[in-house]
Amino acid sequence: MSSSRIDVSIEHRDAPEPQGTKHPNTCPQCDSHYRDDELERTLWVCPHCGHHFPMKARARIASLVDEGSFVEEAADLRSEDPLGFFDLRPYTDRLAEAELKTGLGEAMVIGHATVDTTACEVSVMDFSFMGGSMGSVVGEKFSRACDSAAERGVPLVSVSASGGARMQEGILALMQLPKTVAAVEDLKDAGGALISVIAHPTTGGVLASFASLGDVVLAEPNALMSFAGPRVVQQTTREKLPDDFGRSESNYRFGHIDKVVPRSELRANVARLLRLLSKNGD
Amino acid sequence: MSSSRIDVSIEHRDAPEPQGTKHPNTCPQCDSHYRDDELERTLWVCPHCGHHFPMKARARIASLVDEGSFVEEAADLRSEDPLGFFDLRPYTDRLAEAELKTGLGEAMVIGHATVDTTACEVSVMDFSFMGGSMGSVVGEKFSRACDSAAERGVPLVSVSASGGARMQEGILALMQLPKTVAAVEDLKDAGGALISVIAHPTTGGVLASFASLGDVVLAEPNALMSFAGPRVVQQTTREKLPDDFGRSESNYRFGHIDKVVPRSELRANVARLLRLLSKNGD
Amino acid sequence: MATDHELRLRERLARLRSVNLLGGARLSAEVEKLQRQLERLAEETTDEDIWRAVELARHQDRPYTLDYVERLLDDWFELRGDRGRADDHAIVAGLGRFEGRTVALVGQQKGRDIKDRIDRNFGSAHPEGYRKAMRVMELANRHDFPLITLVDTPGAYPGVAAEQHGQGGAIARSHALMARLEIPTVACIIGEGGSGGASALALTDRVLMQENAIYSVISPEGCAAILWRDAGEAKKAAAAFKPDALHCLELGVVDGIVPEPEGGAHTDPDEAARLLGDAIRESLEELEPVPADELKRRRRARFRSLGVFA
Amino acid sequence: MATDHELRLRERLARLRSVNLLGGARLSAEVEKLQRQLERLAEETTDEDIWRAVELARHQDRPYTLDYVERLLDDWFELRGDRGRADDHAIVAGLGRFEGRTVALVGQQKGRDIKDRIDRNFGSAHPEGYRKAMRVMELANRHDFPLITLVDTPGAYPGVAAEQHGQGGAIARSHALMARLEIPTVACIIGEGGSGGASALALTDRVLMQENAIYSVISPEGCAAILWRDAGEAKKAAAAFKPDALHCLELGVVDGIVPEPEGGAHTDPDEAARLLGDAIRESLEELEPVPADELKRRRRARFRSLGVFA
Ligand SMILES: [Zn+2]
Ligand SMILES: [Zn+2]
Repeated sequence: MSSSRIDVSIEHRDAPEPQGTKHPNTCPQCDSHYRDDELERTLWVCPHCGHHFPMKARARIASLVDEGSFVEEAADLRSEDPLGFFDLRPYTDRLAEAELKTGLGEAMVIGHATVDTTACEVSVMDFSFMGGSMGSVVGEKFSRACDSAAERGVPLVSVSASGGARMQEGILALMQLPKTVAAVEDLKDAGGALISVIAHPTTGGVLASFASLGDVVLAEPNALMSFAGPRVVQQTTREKLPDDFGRSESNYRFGHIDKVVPRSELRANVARLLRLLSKNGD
Repeated sequence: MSSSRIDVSIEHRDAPEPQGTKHPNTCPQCDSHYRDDELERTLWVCPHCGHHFPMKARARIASLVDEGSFVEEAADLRSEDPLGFFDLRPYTDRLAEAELKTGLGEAMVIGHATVDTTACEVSVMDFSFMGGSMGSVVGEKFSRACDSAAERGVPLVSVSASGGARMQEGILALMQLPKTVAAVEDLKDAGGALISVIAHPTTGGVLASFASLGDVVLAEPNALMSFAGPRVVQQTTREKLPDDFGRSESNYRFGHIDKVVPRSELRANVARLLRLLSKNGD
Repeated sequence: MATDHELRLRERLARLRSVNLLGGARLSAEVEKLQRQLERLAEETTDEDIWRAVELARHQDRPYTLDYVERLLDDWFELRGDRGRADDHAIVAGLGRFEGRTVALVGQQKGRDIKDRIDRNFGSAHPEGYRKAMRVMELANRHDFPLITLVDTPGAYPGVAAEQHGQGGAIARSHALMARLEIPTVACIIGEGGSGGASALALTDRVLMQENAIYSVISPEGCAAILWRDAGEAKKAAAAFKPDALHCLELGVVDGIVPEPEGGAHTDPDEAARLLGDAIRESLEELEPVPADELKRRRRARFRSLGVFA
Repeated sequence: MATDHELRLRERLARLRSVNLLGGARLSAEVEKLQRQLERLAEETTDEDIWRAVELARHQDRPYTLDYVERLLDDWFELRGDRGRADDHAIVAGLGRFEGRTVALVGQQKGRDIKDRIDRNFGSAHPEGYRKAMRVMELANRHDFPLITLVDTPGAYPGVAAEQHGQGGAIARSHALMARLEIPTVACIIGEGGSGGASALALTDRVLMQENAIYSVISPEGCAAILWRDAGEAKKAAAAFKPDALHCLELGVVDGIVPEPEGGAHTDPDEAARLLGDAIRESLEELEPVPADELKRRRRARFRSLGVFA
């Protein structure tokens, strides 16, 4: 199973080069084209129509925390292949490919940092790593983030983006739901706070576990936030779905989130919440 | 204010004679006529159509508990008139009249008893005493019933029938909501249980306080159980109300009660719940 | 209207009563003396005074919950939704900093213009509003944030959907949760304290009431319609059931009266907020040193003592 | 199918593991020996065995939650409704006596005939079902009644209303509540343990699984549709993600396998209930002496230990 691991020192060498000279990003909402560096300047929000592109974990962290304050934790955790899972290709291949493509060891990055000088723990998911699916490593990293937050007496800021549990780890993937929830409860018992930020898309097992348990739940505009995806719902019920089915704005209307926050305002909102939720006197 | 009190020894002398030879009770559902003694034999349920007539507190207690087991508590509590309230008539007159008419000192009777040999506390409301309205004495009696249940380590069986808070006691009537709820919380903290039986009608402040807080909530068929009465709702919203607006069956469908129990089965259901909710080993 | 002298007297009495509640009988002689003066004054509250309070409590320019939030809290962050079905705009809830400490604040919110009023449902909450309130109270409890509630509602909404979604049960459970909280809690009736929909947010360690607020078991119009069979007799009904602050204080229903600027809170919202902030600060400072289980015990005992009977 | 010998072995192993969990390392040598034997046997579980379990777990005559309730509990009293919006018939909850003690029982319920199936929504609950479950769990917790859950669902319902009413949040909160309970809790997967809708009722001190039940992150058809792009490859998918009891035991996801009558639980529901009752009794007897906070600590530690990584 060591084939699933990529040495961290080579990950950036093998990662795709920044495509500075092309326009590889097409806005699905207004069809504008952008280079990566153009979107980086706007936090990956379409300057034309405001569409929020998915954001890579490291870019997200850079956009949220004070420069230079982030210290990564549990960076060397890697998935095993407990079932010897093989669909059209072996799970180990898929993992290796994901690591090469994203430069990440898994679909979540955790660590501690400060936001506007307030200390916090952060856990950030990356949808580009196997659809942000939650397997044993995501579960373990999130749980360690809870413990780290509890130990430091600081709130945990979670940014989720996930298609759900990782099928290739079978029942152990499902067990990451109770596992991460147990970790959140341990954090809350220690007086800790969880700020959950829902990015597009947050579905399935991640929504049905820690992402819904924030003391405060924020969401980015138009992010899909549903337990079942629209296609499954459509196929099961044969109903015509509402246009904004499962989107942030719909979830806001139905009482599931506290605020829809455009990415440009996310950092300020998180900073305010950290000030409020940090233990008085700390 | 002593004019509002009727000496207990004379209450039954002044109470109306049982009208054994007339047919004073008309079923509102099927228009059948019954003498009191006929309806007493059927627990005040119309033998023809099943309509549940309102039941007086003492008849209710007799129908629920083991014969001879009931020991009344706080029987001598009587209302004061804290506001010197006078609408078309003085509150004190209304109280005196209610006592004369019902033979009861207030709209609630409490005491301890056994049901199928299981010990419990009971509190039973009587709609015929000023519409079962809750003033200071109802609040105090219910609270004492909670304490008595807690001290004895037995569940409390509450039967409610009330038009709401008693306007004539003003803000103090409203304060019976937090008061009775605080008493229920004290009972629950002591490990006690509350079985709430909703009889027709249970509305307003009684529904918005202790009657809704049962560990288990039962209701009689077709009992009105709503915070606002149908007339107020109609006048406020100008909506056409559903036929079963606020009735037990509607509340059951909407998830607010555990079971609709015909009066003939109420005792057996309460007995079963008492067996389940009595502390193991007691 | 009460004179300045009366108000000072009542304020002082309210404060002494609070201290007394916490500190035993040490001040009872002074409390009794003031009480006697107060009783004499209370006799002088006329039916006109009461009706004036009803009108001021409902004045269209009266400051509402968010007007006070804006003036009293820093870093306000409104929390939305009941996590089940809806976000009820008739109740606002959120976190903010009150003089340095994080607090949770929950209150009914009326609308200022007609669109806003409809959006806020005139401050009449559905069960979803009480469920949002409960969620935020639980959050406060988990984090040891004090809870401030501002009560301003004609009553919980009487509608078909509200009944179907469990209005009575939601109000009962909001009371019950407040009886279980292990944090300092302060309520202030800032306008209309209408029925169970109001008391559902006011089962607190300290219950304050603004000078011109009303707190009542039913609206004057509702009472008149039932007892006089004529909603037009509202003034008569109000005079009979006495929803004004002085009578509520006299009956032990509220612990203190928060003065308003001359002419009512709407004449000077900044000053009204300052006076409200003072009263909340004093209450919190009294409550914060008390251990959580003791707070809860006293809070329940306070409400269990309410009522007059023989 | 496992042989009788294997089953006895596994049962014994499961029991020793439980004891071990409670009593420290004292039995670890024996556990290890059995574990080795088990591993050898597990290798022999064929894809056919797994598919047979999928078919038996979904067998139309398989006993459902209420079939076990009827056989195992006295004085059963079903509790209805979420106290907010509905009574979801896909989940049943109630109180009963299990061998003398009052317990709360919660489980998904499939329907037997077509009308019943529709009424039960094929055992697929809406958020309202999980909210009812939580309400009854809280009741059990308040009264120190042990909680038994029986898991049998293809998954939580994927519908528009279910999403609008917060399916994800309800499932998350049901997990969270179970992690907080201070009572002995035992779950048994008795048929289909489908995804988060199943684990939402199975965050318990002991997780048991019937011999022919399945427990999985997604249905075989769903997995096949996504990974093989062909729902017809369900058998292949099942073979790949191994939802059968033996594999769940091996991965530490379940603590014990509850044997079924030869041929499956449906061949003899009385016997199946007897065997299930034995397993629940043993689990409860192990758990009941453990202090509440210790139960909670161990329960969380158990789930926090699940996962394989390097
Ligand atoms: Zn665009
Ligand atoms: Zn009839």
